[in-house]
Amino acid sequence: MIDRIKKKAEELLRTKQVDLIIGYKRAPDGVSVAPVFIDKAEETKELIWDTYCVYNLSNYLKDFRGRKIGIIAKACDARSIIVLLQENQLKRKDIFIIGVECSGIVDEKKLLSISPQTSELGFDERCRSCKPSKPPIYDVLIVQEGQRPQAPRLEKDPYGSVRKSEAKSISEKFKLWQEEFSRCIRCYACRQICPLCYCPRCVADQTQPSWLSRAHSFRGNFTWNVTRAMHLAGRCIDCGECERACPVGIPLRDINKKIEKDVKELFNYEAGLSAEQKALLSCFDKNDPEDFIR
Amino acid sequence: MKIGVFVCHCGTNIAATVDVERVSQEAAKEPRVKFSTTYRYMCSDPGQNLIKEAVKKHHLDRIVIASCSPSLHEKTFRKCAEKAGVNPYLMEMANIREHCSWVHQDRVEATAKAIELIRLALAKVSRNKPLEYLYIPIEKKVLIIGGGIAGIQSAIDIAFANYPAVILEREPSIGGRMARFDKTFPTLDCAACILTPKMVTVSQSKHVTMHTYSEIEGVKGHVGDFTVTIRKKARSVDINKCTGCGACYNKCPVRVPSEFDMGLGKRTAIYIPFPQAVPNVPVIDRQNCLWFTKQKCGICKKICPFEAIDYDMQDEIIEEKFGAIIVASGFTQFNHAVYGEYGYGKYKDAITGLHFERMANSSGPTGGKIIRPSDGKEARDVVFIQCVGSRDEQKGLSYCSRLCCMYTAKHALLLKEHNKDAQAYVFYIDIRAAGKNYEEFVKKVQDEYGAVYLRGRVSRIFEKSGKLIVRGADTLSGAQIEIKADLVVLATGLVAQPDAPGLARMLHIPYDRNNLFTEAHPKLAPVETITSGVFLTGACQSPKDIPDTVATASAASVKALGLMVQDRLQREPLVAKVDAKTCSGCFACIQACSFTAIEEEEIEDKRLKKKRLIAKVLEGVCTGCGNCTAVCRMSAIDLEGFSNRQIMEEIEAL
Amino acid sequence: MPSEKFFVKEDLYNKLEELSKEFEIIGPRELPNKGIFYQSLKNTRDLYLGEGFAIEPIKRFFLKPSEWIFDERFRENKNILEGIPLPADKRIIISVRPCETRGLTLLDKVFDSDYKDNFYINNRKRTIIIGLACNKPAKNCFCTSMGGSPIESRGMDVLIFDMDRGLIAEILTDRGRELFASIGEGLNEGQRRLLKEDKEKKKDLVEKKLSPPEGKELDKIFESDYWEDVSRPCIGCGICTYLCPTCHCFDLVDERRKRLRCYDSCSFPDFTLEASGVNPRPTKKERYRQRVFHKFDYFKKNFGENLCVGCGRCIRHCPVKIDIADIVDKVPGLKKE
Amino acid sequence: MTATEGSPERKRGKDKKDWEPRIVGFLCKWCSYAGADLAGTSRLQYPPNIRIVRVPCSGRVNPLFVLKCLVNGIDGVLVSGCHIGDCHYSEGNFYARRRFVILKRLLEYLGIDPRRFQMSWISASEGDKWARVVKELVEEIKQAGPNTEFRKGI
Repeated sequence: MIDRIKKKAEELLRTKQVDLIIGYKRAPDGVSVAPVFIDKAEETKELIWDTYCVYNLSNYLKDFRGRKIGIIAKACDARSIIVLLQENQLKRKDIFIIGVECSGIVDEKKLLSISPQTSELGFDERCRSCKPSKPPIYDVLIVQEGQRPQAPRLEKDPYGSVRKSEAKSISEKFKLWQEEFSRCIRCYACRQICPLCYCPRCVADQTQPSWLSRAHSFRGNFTWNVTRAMHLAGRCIDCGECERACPVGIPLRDINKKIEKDVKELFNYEAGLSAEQKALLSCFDKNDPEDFIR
Repeated sequence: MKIGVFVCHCGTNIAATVDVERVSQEAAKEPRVKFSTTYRYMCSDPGQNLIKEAVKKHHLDRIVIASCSPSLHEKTFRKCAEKAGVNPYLMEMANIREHCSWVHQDRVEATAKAIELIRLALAKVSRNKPLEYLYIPIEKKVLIIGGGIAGIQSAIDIAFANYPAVILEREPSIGGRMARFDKTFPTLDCAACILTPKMVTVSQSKHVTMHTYSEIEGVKGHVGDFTVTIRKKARSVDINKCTGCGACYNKCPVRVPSEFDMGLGKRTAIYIPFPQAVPNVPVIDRQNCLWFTKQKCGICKKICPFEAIDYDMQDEIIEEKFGAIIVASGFTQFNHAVYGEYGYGKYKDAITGLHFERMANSSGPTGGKIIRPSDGKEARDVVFIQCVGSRDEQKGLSYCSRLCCMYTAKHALLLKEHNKDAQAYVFYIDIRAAGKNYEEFVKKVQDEYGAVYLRGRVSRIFEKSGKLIVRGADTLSGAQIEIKADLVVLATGLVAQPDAPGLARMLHIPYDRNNLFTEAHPKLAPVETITSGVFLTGACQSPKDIPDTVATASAASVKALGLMVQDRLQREPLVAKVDAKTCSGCFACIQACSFTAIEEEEIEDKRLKKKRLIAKVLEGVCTGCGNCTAVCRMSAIDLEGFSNRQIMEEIEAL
Repeated sequence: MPSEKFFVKEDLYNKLEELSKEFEIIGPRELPNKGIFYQSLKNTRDLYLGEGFAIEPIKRFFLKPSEWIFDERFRENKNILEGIPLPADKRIIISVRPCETRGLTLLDKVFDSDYKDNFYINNRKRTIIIGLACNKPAKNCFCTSMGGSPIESRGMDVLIFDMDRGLIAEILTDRGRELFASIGEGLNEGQRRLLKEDKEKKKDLVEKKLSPPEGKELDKIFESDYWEDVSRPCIGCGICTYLCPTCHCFDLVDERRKRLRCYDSCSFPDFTLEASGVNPRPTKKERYRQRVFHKFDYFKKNFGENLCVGCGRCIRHCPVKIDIADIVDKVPGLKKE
Repeated sequence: MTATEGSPERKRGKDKKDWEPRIVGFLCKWCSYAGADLAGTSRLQYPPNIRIVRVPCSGRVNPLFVLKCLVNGIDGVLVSGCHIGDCHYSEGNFYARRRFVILKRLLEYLGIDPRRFQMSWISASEGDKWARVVKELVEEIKQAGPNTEFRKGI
């Protein structure tokens, strides 16, 4: 697979179809993977592809607006590209998507044992609720050859854990999230790693008005985390990057999943499947639920 | 910042429950407040003078008025501020009457709340920005949707003021419902006699253009500058060549039921709906014309001396600009098929009021004879049933259609006039005859024309030996009544046109659950809509008789002319604004704007040194609803007057 | 001068239990699947004494992520500024890694030198720090290249060594001596030898090396494209700075009529955004370069040391694997040994 | 009565005993605000716990407004607009309905008592409904208790 990726990348740069390739390379630690930006055909040798390629590289597309970019994209990454197209953040003609067939990526945190209580190594949780292994959008698709590696076992109910949490009592839920949010250090890594957090100036940084408290307190942290989640409603494609980036282990995917589930159940809406669909909150249906309204 | 707080007693309305003096003292202690006082009636001239003098004396630059609801006096105090030399948008009101003194009795609590409400207003006003009125140019032309009496009257009024009017009518002729009526209550003028001259006036006016046999396809823009797309349906007859000689329809071999005559008479495939049609130009009914159905015949084309017949004519789409729109799209009849007990459709001799009108008309299909459609014999005993559909929430309409009582009385009278031996029976719930000479008219019908009025509902109608047996109750005498009727006439209610909601959406005007268009205010703005530049007249808004319709038509015309005579239009500057630096160009706002008031704009981004697309608000189109601001994740779009800073400041002050 | 004491973990727990009446006991605690976090310990047995590193260093207890620095009140038509009272309660932070306290000694140079920061100084004064020498430095640790080591004790009151059979505490200050007066016993000869051996062994445990640039070497490549290349993967989050034991930049914001001081990061675009709209560090290149220069150039010029303790947190937690040591090591044109 | 010092904590009952809920209502100016006006004109009595922020349309209400209220310790938040179909701007309340069902569910998921954030449709003619909704709201929020969690810490 990697040879074909390299070949394609090399060809794209050589024939000047793209100015830059965004891909994966080995990190200095020799195990994990880092993003790489290649503009010379001969440097495509550096590219790699394996189950450590956790990044959603589409996050970098905003840095290169107006240039022709080749990007390596897994299924989840491609879905965020669709949302970016939907929201006019990209021009389709400016990007060349090298879609890669993916059979799950590793849970990097456990693997690199940042948390010493390492449980069994394995796939990232998010891959267990992701069905498609092929990106929904690509210009060229690099499929796996030979025997397919073992894919992660799919969850029967992708929202099982959400349902479980929903069933808890209000005070239990509150206590749980109070603890989680209390660790938030407001580094905004969740925002910065998110391909869909492309706002030129995030509300969190605005001061006129000051939408949310800068204080590293439950008050400020709660507001930030709810704001982030609300702003991804109907947009999040569950690439899980926010949770991976979070240094203090806040289960951000759980919040995203909760909204994803509601949006699907209430409005039959799924993000990142078509660049033509309207933004969830910029449209409505006459029959939207209103049993919660007096 | 120097804020002045003015607390109104409103006589005792506020002062009885709220300790206004204390409120004023507390307000004076708030940050930035330089002056605070109370007065008996702040909205009165002396009250306003007090404000003006205080502004001058204390150099106030912002004003908070603690009084009644802004819905009532916001405009008053904005003007007052302006006269005092303070930007009108640097004034905020604290509603300490409707939201405080009137809804609370405890003086301590109400006073405390009033202080907080002022604190809220202070917070908001501290973030207000001076705003300047917006001015927009006006296209000096009025569109009138509908060519019934409402539309005709509007066109005449506008033309009289020497402004161009365009009537859009989907039928081949103007005239509408009124053209079908025989006589009009209570004066018994012949409808045609009073309508036809108006139709002629319209057709001869150099200021009026008519698009008959045309439909509205779309409306863009805003007051002063509407762009309307009109589909001129293919008439198959060249309106410029036709002289209305009638040769074509006299020779046409096809006979189909006439819509104008409610199916009681026949018309040809090339036809004019009625003799006085304006324009007097036939139209080919392509569904029934032999040329179009079987590619045969072609007689009309051969016979027309002016070569006006054009079988190949296509629909034409035109775009025209207007400064104002008058909606006069009228009504239709309630479909009473839901009342199985009245036997409509089952029994040929159960008809509606409009059928009766056509029969009573001497130039109508029966030549003025009231007959039984089943056998053509003259009807003697006729039962009129009122409130068919009206005032029946279960099966029909919640409202009263207002004119059925009167037209039924008129029918009872006409019946007697057409046939001395006839007898009218009227089943009614209540008689509503509120109008000049209306009650007298009904009385006359009962007393002089011998119409029998029975208060009660009809329970069943069935056929027996050629007659319709009408069973009902007379609730006044308590007797069960059974009448052997020759004819039953149902006074069906008035309902909105089936496509009214579509039109409303095009025009961005609201409509109620009966699909009737909603006026801006039921009392004080009865012909205006919330979309400025769009006015209502006639029965598209609510059931109206001819005098009311004509009155609202003239009212709507005056409103439209009020716009026409202005050089430019002043608008409240409470519109959305985009901060170019913050906008990402995701255009969530464009998708969420119900008024297409936002468009894409290319700017040079100095920071990125690149061109990029961002959102731009068309100030003239924006209605200031603020929906865009709430879907904007980066808060790049904000609403003047209700800005994020203002609202957040209010929240922080709570 | 320093004296040593030997005791077992149980003794320590009991001692902490006793001290918790007088002091707030803060120490690392392992949260399953989340990592290790310093917390105020209700139960002293929650104390983590393993090999892992806390995600956040103890910086947060001295230079707080956010704190009110004054209060504005409005009385009788006047704005009045009121100071925020300084907390006086005493604290013990235990099981602190040498690099973290090394970080404090660097912060002291900023907040307790010419400029005296009362909030910081008060926090320093009211806190006793008990360190824990590293038995197993992490892959990304490079403290020995930054003048520290797994047994570095600067800034501590006591340093504990986790030996197989128990703990040995090296008492470094009077405060520490007082605290540990009634626990354990002095070392015997064998134990003393063991400790010496252990210290020797630990010094060499750190594998990652970095030779920081000397003198004006960095200045020469200020304008180099190198910075653009190395900063490309940077996503501009605040992890590296917020988790750094030495980064100390803060922002002042007014909220709810009070003034708040909170962490800020040179990696945020808004960090240098001026009121005029001009941003002297408009791109990631300038921002990342600033980080490197502040640590290995400016601070050294001002205070004679690198503003880095080699704890490896910024590398460990960087979501895109930016390795500052690697970047500094590979600065073009540096002479290599 | 009120102290006038600038601290936002002013006037909050120190004891739970004399605690009265503080409720914020975001009311569209065409329907709900006018409905509240009508309640006044009709002299309908209701508890004084609600403060109204006047907005042009329920569609104007940014979820962040609601969030800000809650974290500022407001005990209950109400967003109220025109009934579906009555919106002055024809569609604003449709958007509001969609956006706030998501927020409401999310807040509940995160452990915020669902009684603290509510929505209602109140028309300009429903003064009685306004008074009733306020009464009910005050009762419910009283049961939910004071919203103090966010006041802890900084």
